[in-house]
Amino acid sequence: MIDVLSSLLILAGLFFYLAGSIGLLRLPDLYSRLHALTKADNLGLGLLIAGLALQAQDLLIAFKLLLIWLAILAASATNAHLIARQARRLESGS
Amino acid sequence: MNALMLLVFDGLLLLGIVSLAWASLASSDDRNSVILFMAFGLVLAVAWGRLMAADVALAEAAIGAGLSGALLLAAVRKRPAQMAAGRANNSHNPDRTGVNMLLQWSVTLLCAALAGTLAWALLDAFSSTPHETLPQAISANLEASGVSNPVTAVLLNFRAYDTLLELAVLLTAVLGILAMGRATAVYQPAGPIFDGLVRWLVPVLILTAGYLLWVGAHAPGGAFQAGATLAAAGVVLHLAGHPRIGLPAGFALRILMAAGVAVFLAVGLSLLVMGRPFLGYPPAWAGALILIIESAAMLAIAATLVLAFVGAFPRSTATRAASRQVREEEAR
Amino acid sequence: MADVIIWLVAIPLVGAIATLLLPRPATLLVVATGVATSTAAGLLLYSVAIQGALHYEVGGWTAGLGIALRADGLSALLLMMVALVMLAASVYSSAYFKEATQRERFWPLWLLLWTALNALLLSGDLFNLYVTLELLGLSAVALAALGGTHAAVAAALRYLLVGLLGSMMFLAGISLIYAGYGTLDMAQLAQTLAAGPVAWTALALMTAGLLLKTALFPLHFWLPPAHASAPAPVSAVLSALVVKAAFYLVLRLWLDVFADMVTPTAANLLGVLGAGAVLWGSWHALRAERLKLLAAYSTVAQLGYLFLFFPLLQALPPGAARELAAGGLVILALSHGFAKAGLFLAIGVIQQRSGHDNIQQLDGTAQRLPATTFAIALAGVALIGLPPSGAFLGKWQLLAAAVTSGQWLWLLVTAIGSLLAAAYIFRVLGHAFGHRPYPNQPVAVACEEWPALLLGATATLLLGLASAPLWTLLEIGS
Amino acid sequence: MLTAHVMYGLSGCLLVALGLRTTLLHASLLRRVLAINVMGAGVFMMLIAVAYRGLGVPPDPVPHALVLTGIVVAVSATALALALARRLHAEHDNG
Repeated sequence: MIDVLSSLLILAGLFFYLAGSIGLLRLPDLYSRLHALTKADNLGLGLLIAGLALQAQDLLIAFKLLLIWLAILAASATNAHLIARQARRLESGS
Repeated sequence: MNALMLLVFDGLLLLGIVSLAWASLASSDDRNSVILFMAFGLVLAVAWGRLMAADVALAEAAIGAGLSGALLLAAVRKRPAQMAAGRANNSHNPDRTGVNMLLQWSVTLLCAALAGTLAWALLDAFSSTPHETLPQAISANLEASGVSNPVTAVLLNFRAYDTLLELAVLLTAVLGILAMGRATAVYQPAGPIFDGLVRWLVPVLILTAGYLLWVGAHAPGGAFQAGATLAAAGVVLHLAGHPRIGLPAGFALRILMAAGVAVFLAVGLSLLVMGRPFLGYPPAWAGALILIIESAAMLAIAATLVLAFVGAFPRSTATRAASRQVREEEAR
Repeated sequence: MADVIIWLVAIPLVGAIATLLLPRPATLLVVATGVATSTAAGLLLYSVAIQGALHYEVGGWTAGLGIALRADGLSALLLMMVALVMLAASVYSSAYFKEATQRERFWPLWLLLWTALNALLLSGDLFNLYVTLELLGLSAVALAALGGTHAAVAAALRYLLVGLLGSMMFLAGISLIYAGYGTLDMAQLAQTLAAGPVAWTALALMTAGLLLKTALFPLHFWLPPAHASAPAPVSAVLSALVVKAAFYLVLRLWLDVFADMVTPTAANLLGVLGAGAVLWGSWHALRAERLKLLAAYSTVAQLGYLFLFFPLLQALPPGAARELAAGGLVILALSHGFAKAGLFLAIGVIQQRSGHDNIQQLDGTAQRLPATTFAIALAGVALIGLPPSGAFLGKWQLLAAAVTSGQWLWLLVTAIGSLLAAAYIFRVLGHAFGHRPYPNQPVAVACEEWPALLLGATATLLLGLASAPLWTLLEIGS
Repeated sequence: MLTAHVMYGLSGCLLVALGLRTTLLHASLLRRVLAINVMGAGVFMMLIAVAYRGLGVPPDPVPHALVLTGIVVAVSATALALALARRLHAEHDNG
């Protein structure tokens, strides 16, 4: 039962990764690409980690996985912000 | 079924690694090349994890991909004026005529021959059963080594002499870098959002470093992974425009740089004076001595890696003017 | 007594840390470190002469599990040469670097280089050798770049990349060895290595990497710019000691560890490359316009002679003739080490005193710097191989071995190389003795002129006239 | 016979050759530094493959320790090379 649930979560996570990657390649401009990448990755990673946490031996490992997700969430949001800000600045500058 | 899936996974992973390496080396733009190289390092870390080398995976992710990547990215970071000037020589146009073509083909052929010979020898080595004498000797002596993680036991006890010289290599590189006296350009102060990240990321990194150092005795981790994580905190601070990067000045900084080699040597020579072999820890103290050496090594590794990234002793007076200059040039 | 082995590595490393932490009394610390290290080297030489080969297991772990350090006659002699050359160059450096900031940067790297040289000559473990090679390479590059000129930094960068490429090939060879034999200890390997794909490929890779580092023709392209643009004391140890460290490893691998696998064809290949180095290097030294470039090309040539011994040693059956040839090789290497270090230090004096090292404008040097000119002449005697220098004995054994084994080609190469060497040395001396009335008084600063003079005298007189004990020492194998 | 350590070992050989080719052919300094690092990664992969004994079986720790040492040495050398290059470029800009 738990195995099925965690497999479903991981598969769903992988789907978001796929969608994000396609978005990165296909979307027209930087902002929409960033949007696709961060949104999909955060959600994809969240689902992936939820799936893995179900497989964890004890609570400590599940907690560590959660911590990883939070750290990446914050880092990718900040990165997206920095990239977008730099892009805006370059546009207004030229 | 399981074996087949593993085979497919291995194949895809290796395909990814080799193509990333190829793409990085063949890319026409230096910056793309560096970014692809960092991706290569990260995927490599996955491969190390796959091959049951968790210690190496941690070090690769932190040092091989992380810090090397930061160093390389800083090297390709150019001011706008340079970017325009550099574009001409940057775009690598292989000359497809005559001698050059011949050279390219002969070198390629030579490298193919090398790959073939290496593969031939390696397959020959793989055809016999793996040598177990050394791994067996290590597990037989693990009890006396003071730690239960065999990799840490090799690094800090059985082959501690290698690690001492390796710390000397790191120190040498940084002394060479400082002697060149060319700091990397200073970064502008972070905006509120980046600053918010830095504010909690740096403490978390310091905490993680401490954890990695402690856990190294019985699980993957240790001074090098911890030192690299600590150095990452310094790099983040530098990127956020903090001029002092949390490093002390003058004499204290020199002590920090020398700490790894100095403590290692002090322990080794004290044991020698007490009538034991150089670095021959008494089994009862081995765990404690290794922890002392690793703590000093972690601090030294972190300090030297940050200094290697900054490229010079941090100075707070000159930085303001320099950062203003960078900002003006970026605005231009 | 075997403890002295670890002290030889520990003392210069302690010195490096001390000079880093206490830059003000650094010169004093370096002299103390130098004297202590040289004493340890002397003690090791004495112990090896009395007790035979020594070994030391670091950490008390048996070789294989841990790392074993070993010293036999060859390594003890080379360690002694390293100690004397480094000591002389240290004294010279204290006068060469005029500014305190220069010295502050120089001393820790200098002692790290000394640590690396000693560690390399003592190591009995392949991977440990890789680490010492990297320590040696990085400290040598950092020192070579200290001049700070565009040429120096560019040459140092090329030197670094070449060195890294060499180390990577060496490391690839080590990986193969570990895959095939499951140990890194050289003494254990010497007993278990068997001819086959693993051993052949590993030997080829490691040798290729080391030849790159020792700058054997045609892989010498990086050496002249790096050695010619470094500060004078650094050039001296790069030419005299650093390239020789890589050569020492080739010697160890080919004559000790992989001895059973070396074929006459492979040894002949090294001989041919050595012959190329002798002719090419000597010719370029003759054509050089700057003294330092002359000395650097002369290093390429002198390393070539050492490789001429490989086909001879391969052809000679074990016995007295082979022992003599091997001894000749070591004496030639030693006397080149002393002579070339002396030559570079003397060139440094000239360069600092007259502001250039242009050979055409050396006239009057003999009047202004008589001791330095004499040092160049002494070093020159050893570089040409005239009696009574150690190089004469070395070349004599080379010729004797060539005659015994009927390999006449090497005889011809040696003759041409020596003639060319005579030509380039006399070209320098001819200009230096050229008369040009100078109003200045002769300059004499003991710290600057004496080290070169003593090194030249060691190469020419000591090694030539008092070489008898060397032969007995060299028979002490591991 | 296509077991994991053979696959990874052979890929390591390929990376060594790939790195060597670029080191010898490419003019750009940065690319040469990257290429030497790729070469190193190839050697490390050979070593880790040699240490591998199968999933769930404790591997030989010695190659792991060697690779850890190698990674630190590689980053030291890379940092020194980049600092020398920075000095060269700075001189270039100033005059």
